Amino acid sequence: MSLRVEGLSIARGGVPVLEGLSFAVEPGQALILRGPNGAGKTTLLRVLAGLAPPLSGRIDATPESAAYASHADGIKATLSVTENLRFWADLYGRSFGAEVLDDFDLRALRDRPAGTLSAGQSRRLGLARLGVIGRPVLLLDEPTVSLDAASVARFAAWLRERHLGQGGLAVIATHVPLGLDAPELDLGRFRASPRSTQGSDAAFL
Amino acid sequence: MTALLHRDLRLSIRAGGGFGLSLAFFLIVVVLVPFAVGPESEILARIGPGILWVAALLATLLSLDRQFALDHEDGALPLIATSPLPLEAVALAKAVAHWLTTGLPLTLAAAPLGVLLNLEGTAYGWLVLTLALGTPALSVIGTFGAALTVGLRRGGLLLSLLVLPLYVPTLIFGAEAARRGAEGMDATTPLLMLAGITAGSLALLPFAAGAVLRINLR
Amino acid sequence: MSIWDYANPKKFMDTTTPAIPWIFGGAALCLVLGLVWGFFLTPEADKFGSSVKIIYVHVPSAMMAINAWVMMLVTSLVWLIRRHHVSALAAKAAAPVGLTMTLIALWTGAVWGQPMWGTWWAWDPRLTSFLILGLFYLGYIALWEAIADPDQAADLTSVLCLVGSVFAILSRYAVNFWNQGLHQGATLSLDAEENISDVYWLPLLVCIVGFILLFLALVLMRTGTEIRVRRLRALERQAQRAVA
Amino acid sequence: MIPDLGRYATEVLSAYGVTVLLLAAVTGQSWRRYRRLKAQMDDAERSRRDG
Repeated sequence: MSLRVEGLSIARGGVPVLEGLSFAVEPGQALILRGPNGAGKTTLLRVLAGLAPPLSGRIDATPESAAYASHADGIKATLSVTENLRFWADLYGRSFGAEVLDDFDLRALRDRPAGTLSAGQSRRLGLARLGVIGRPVLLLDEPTVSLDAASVARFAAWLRERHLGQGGLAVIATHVPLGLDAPELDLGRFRASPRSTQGSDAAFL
Repeated sequence: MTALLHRDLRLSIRAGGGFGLSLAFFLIVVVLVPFAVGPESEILARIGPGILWVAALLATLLSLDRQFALDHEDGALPLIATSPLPLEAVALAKAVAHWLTTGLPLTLAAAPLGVLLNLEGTAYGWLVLTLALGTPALSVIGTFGAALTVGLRRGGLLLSLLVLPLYVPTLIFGAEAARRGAEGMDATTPLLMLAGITAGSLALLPFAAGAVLRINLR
Repeated sequence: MSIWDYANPKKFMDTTTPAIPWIFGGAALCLVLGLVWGFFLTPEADKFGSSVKIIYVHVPSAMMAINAWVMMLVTSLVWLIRRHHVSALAAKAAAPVGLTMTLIALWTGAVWGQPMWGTWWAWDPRLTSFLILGLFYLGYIALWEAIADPDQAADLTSVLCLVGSVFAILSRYAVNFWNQGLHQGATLSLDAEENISDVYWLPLLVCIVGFILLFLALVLMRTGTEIRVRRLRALERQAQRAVA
Repeated sequence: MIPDLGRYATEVLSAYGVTVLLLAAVTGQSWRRYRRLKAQMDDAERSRRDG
């Protein structure tokens, strides 16, 4: 179980954003994506998750191994915290263990309708989904948005012990230091050239 | 797939609007029609099956745009798309959930509402039979339309425009079978065609809807 | 040289641009000849009187309304399978022309029906089918307009065209069946080409050729316009990226 | 000049009239847009070559 990317080029809205991207993430490892807004962090994560096809290049990963977490958590306001998590467990064919509630400090909130949670609390609920579905490859897009310092530390601890420690791996786009011993990848170096001949615009140039 | 179906059903029950809105609309149309066309019971009995079919179709149309819109707004759709469930199955689950919350209640409500339109004895059975056969097709076709317009501003109006011509064959065969049955004529052909459309739509359109969802999520 | 070479936008433009005026010329020639011939120089028919002259505009426009949709279906398939941009843009370009043809067919059909049926609109199977076809064109055009990203729009409209074609055929069958049940076979059919004499047939043929050429010229011209829209957009975005 | 159309004059004339009108409209619209885009394109190509 590892994630390898070779010569990857990706586009956003038909325009190439990244070219010639190669990296590898081994089990137990995390990779932090860096770059200014618009560098292509979200687009890269979406391509790795299989939502969008790459322009060229190869992504080697075990199929059905990745979980994607975007800015939005997909939480249903009228369902309780437990019901929300149980849905994801069922969808992934996993049993729902209550220990996830402790990992993300949700035990006291478990019967509350998700619509009554604060922004930070519902973010914790969104992240708890990752604990429920048990995928070895996590693709996280700004996971710490609207979390306070204690929650960030708690999430980092979960990531380190429960995920990476168990042989999982992660690719994380974040501006907040998570205290992980992880290499960083600056996407600025792979910015696509304006003269790029890839992408759907190129046919008309 | 049952997980998604289960969740959607629970959501529409919690929201309350799911069942209520379509049924209320159905009721309103059926109550208003006699005021508009006059109280003669022969006329009402003759146009009754058609009126109920049109009302059921419009009531179905009314609730289509929320099928994927809610999951799109709160970001659940890309998360569901990256789950082990293929998007084709997602589309089918959504269609089934939609039918259970609109098509099925409409079918059940059609017989009691038929009383208001002075339907004759045999007509009730034909009406319920054709609606039960036809409304699944309306839900699946509508799901395809909803998948096409997911994430578009003013998608609701466009959705109606796209789905309307697709509904024509179902409406024609459904209402025709109900009418012929009610008048004691042979209704085998339209009934078979209706069943064929429903079976074909159920078998093929989830694939089209899945493909379209994949394109929209890019 | 393979036909797919023309799928390159530049090659397509270089080839078609010089041809457009000639096709337009041919179309104008045939249309003027055919319509003048049909309008002034054909005799009245026994049963229909002078209303028979309507076939010179009705039959070609009805044919082109259907052919335009078939062309869109083919180009949509080519786009979905081979990803040639010109193909998708040609489908987009053809839709408004097809809608115009449908409107002409509807109007001339209704006007033809007026003296025959004594009413401006009858739910004649053919007329109804064209009404539904018009709805399909409207939806297709509206979907193109609603989506900002051209590739996404091309994909979605292509799938709609595919699904729509199946349902259009179903509707045609359904409408035939449905109307037959109302009044048994009493409807007058417009295309009785088999038993039409040469006096009517020759000018009609010229009109059909004229409509085909006009459609071809319009689609080529509109495809060229769409290619330029895409090229302008691509150049603009390239300039933006160079600055950023 | 115009042949005697008998009692169907309105129908025949309106059919031809609407046909010519609609064909002219779609042709005119296509042509105007074609010209506009060609001018824009030529402008863009010129500034690209110069700039």
